[in-house]
Amino acid sequence: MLKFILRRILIMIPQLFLLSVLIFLLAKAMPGDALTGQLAANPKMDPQTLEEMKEKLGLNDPVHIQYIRWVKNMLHGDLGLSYTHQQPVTDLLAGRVGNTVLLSAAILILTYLIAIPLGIVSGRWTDTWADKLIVGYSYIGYATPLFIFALIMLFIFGFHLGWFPTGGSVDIQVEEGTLAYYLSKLNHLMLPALSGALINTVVTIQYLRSEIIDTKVKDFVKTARAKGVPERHIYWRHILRNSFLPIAAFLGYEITGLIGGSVFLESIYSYPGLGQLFLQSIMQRDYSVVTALVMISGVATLVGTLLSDIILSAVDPRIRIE
Amino acid sequence: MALLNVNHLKVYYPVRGGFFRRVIDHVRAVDDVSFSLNQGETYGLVGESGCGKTTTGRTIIGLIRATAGEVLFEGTDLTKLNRRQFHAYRKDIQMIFQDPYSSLNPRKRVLDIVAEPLRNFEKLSPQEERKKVQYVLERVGLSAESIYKYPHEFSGGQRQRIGIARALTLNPKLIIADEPVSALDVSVQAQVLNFMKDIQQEYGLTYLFISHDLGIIRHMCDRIGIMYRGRLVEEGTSEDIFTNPQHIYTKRLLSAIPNADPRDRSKQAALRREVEEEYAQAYSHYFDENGRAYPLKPISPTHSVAIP
Amino acid sequence: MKLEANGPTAVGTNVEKSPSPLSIMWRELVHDRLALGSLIVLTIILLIVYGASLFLDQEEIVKVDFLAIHSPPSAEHWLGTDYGGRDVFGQLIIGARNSFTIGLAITLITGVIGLIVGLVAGYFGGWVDNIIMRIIDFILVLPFLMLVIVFVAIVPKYNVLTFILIMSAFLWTGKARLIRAKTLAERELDYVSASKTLGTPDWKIILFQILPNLSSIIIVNLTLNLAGNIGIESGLTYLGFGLPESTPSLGTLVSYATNPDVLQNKWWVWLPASLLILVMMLCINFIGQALKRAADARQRLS
Amino acid sequence: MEKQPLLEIDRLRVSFQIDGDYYAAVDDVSLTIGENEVVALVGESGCGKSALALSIMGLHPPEKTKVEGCLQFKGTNLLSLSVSELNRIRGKEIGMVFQDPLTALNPLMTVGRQIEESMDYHLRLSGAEKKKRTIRLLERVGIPEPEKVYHRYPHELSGGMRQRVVIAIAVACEPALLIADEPTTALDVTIQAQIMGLLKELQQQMKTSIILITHDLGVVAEMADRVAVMYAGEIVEWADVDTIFHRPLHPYTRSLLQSIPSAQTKKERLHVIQGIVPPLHKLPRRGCRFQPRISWIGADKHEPDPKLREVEPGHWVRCTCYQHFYFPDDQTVGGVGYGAS
Repeated sequence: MLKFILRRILIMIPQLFLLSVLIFLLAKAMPGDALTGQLAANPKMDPQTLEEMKEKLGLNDPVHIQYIRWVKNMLHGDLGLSYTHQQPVTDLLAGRVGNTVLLSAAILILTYLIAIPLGIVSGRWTDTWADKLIVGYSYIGYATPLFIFALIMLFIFGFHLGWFPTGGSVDIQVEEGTLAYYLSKLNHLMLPALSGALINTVVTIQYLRSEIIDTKVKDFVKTARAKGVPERHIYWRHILRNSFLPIAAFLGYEITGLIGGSVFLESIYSYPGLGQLFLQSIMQRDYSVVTALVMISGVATLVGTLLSDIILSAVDPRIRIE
Repeated sequence: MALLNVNHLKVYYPVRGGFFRRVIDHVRAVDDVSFSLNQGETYGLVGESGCGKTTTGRTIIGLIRATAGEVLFEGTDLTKLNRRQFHAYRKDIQMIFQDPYSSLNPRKRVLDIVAEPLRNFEKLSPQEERKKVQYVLERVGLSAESIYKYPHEFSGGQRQRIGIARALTLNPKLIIADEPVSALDVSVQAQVLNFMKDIQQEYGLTYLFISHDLGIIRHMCDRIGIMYRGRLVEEGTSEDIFTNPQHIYTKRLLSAIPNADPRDRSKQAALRREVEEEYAQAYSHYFDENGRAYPLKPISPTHSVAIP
Repeated sequence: MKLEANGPTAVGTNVEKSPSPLSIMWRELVHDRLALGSLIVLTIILLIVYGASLFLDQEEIVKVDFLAIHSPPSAEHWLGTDYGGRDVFGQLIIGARNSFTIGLAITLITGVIGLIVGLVAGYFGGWVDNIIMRIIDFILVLPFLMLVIVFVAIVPKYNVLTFILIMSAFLWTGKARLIRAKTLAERELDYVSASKTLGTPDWKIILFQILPNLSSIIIVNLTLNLAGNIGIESGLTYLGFGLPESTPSLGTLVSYATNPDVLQNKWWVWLPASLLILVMMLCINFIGQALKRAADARQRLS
Repeated sequence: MEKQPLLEIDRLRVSFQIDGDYYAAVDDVSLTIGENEVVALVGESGCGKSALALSIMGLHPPEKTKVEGCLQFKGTNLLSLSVSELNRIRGKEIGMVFQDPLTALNPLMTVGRQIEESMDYHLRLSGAEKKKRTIRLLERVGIPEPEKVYHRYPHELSGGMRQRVVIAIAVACEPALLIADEPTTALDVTIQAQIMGLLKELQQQMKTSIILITHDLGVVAEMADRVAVMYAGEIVEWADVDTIFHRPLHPYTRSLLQSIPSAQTKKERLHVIQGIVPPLHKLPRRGCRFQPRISWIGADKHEPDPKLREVEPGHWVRCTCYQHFYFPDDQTVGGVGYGAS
């Protein structure tokens, strides 16, 4: 098991390296560098000083030296300076990351809270009206683009019915740490999280349903019935446990989807998280922030796939041996 | 001279292990196998799953690359040929596959399936091609109008005959039959086996017949090689093997076959017990310290056994 | 019958040909009421969109008219006008045409790349496959949406073609992986071994033996992908990183809804485009799902 | 039968739904299985032997299958029981061994747990007792190092070992009846010999009866006390094993025996049964079902509505055609005469 994880991490290293090279090259290709921030603060800098500063910052060094320095800084938590906000990118992200993590976690939890019961009902009682309803929902959900669904949700529940706030992550009036503060946070979270989850969940429903349908005709289920195991235990111990395998394996890959989804959701619901920051930064050409965000997302995705494989190896004894 | 000589054939697969997945060992799928086939005879390769009999057959026909050794077909070493040179020998060596379902492309009509070798080797007009295909199909007992049908419209036995028709179109000299009837029901098995015997006589075919079923092997083969873990442990005429088995593995295999007469039950059980006892006692006599069988040694002009 | 069939000329005319699997798929599709309905609706939409766009002048539509800002639907402007007084209906038609065409282009490009790469990797295996799979695995773990946005933002001469190329650069991988997996499975079947022993060259085996067996999977996958690509394109355009402004898309109209006032009070600007995207994607998906079921049924038959 | 019947199958009919209509895969089958005997059901694929076995265990999906008739087991009709009542018998009184030992075991559960599971619902045992019994059971089915294997997963065992585990599951509660559905088909011949020996041994030790389902006449010859030969959903011949092999009467039984190559004796030519077993929905429902495959026997030699009749004590044969049956001399092979499509 430990060996498996270690090997899996080993495989990740070249991917991580390639990712960093790609992003570094992108950063180089972006108009503007570490000096752009300084320039913005002090537009009247003469070319002489500019050249000196370039030299000092190592911008005239060969590319690979710059790359190594960039990686080193990153490892020390130095992601550069945001020129629009005039503060270190790390600090800027720290203020936002909580919201995105909260939103993503909420979506993830809701996704499974919806998918598991619906998938089970639909897979166990196929061709009933409940199944047809669930399948219908999953087809429609699969076809609906997230941003359209989120907009319509905002239009109906935010503006039209006024049940939920239409932007932000918390009311400004409430004091931090109070119960009202947390309730307000929850209130702001509900609509984006639900919109994300209702669309995100359908793939899991479809997977779970088809897995259950495949598993319930397997021979080992017949063996269990031949043992006299009652139906509910057959489902729980034999069918569902086996059907959850691919779902568990997908858990990590969900992160990729959540990153993409957060860009849309945070933009539509004006939810102050990393996704929104990413869009703002790219429009304001604040490239040090952009680079940092892409790198973080890339690492998060890699960690997600790693997590997937570890979870799978933990639940499936057949993989442990490999 | 023999039609086919297989000399010291080896097919090894690397086994990777350890933390860096380095090659730590080899699976010896075929481990120094030598035998020869004479024109017009049927040679049986027998053994249990994983013994290397199928790999041997597929290596001879070039589907698997040999690690070492030679496959001499009419004196030419096929393992040394490149693809282009091998092409000339494709006509002479054909194969009948085990699974009549997967060996016929479900998206092709019978005409296209049977004409495939013709299109690779002969330039025929569509008319000639169709005539030839219909002729071969009739030879295997299928009606001429089958040519526009798809494989799924035929039963297992009929599909296997389509496969045989395809192998026959180029008038091959050697046919490698890899478990040709094991996917078929018993009543259909007989049909295909009889048919294979008939065409052998008619065309003077040579068969390499690969099977795990000793009953079928006895019925079909003139000479037999018994394989175990990639090596031949015994070789001889059908008579040698079935009436005078020498190697402990051959004895074990033969004693394991269910006896078709219920009256011989206790006799068979006693024989099995006896062989198992001998197997337990004499194992080290028949296999070296690595569990490998020894090289074959002739004990009569036709009969060889792997003993030290 | 039998006598006739023996004569070479009689064959083929007399014998009823078995339906090809693709025509079976088509028949299944037509028998599925929801899918047939979707097909009809989609055809009508596409006919209207492509037909009408022939008569519409794009220049005329994108011209700003300050006298008619945000006017509600009327006889003159069927779906009202936007903040620049431009006709929403006209933009809807042009946008739908652009979105669909671009979605289709991306689907076809990625389809061709995915097919070639997948077939080659799956059939030949070995180190070729190893290298290709490493590349695919790497691209699959990249944060796709963010990278596309970054590319769109930094590419110097940005136009529709670059957009299509950027999208295709990321989106071929899924298809390549699917085709590779299926090719790998097909390659293990004995009909491929048989073709090899019959002296058929590799390229012929790939094109004429394996490919036909993948056709239904490819069709299903391309159909579902077409819907997905239209969704991604309009989504990116909505965020402002899709089609350049000179080429309006359905996403452009939806993006006006980022203004809360438009979202809340000027429904005619963004809602029709949203619904049109939804309807098109639903139709394509229903067709795709029906094809998927048809492909499965065929497998159960044979 | 002198023995007290353990299971009495009476006019059993099992029908499957195909395109909305029901077709009988097992048609009017009556059989008795006595205490401690081995009854073999033999036939080619599609003859209904597996469908029969699954219906005894109640394992057909109820929404697509119709099971009619009576299955009297120790005085209760199994078909009249609810699922929970049936669960008290399945695993305890009747055990089942499946064909493919790899798919018959849950890949995510340890071997020990899977065997213990069959005790969970039938025996009142503590965890420690169950474990002890399981390890003893593993030992009994011939698994070396049972304490280690107890903690193993199925994929870590060889095919033969897996089949021993499947057998251990089936006999965990010492059932009165064991149904073995092609228990050796997926195994190599040397392993097959071992598994046959094991089943025989367990039958004698536990005083269990076995219903053995197989297409392999060799296995039948070695294992069975009585044999039912099935063709197209019906029993065509039913007698003790010696009679079936030495004095078979029904044309199908005789043809089958003639068509199998034997390792013991060499035949020059194998008998070929013409034609194919028709698919379920194309079975003739009237008259002798084997008639199309022995076309040289005139239609007048068959009964219009063939019944299984006792032609001598304990020997039952269906249809009168057996009285007129002979093997044709010219077994035309090659050419068009070879089995029409």
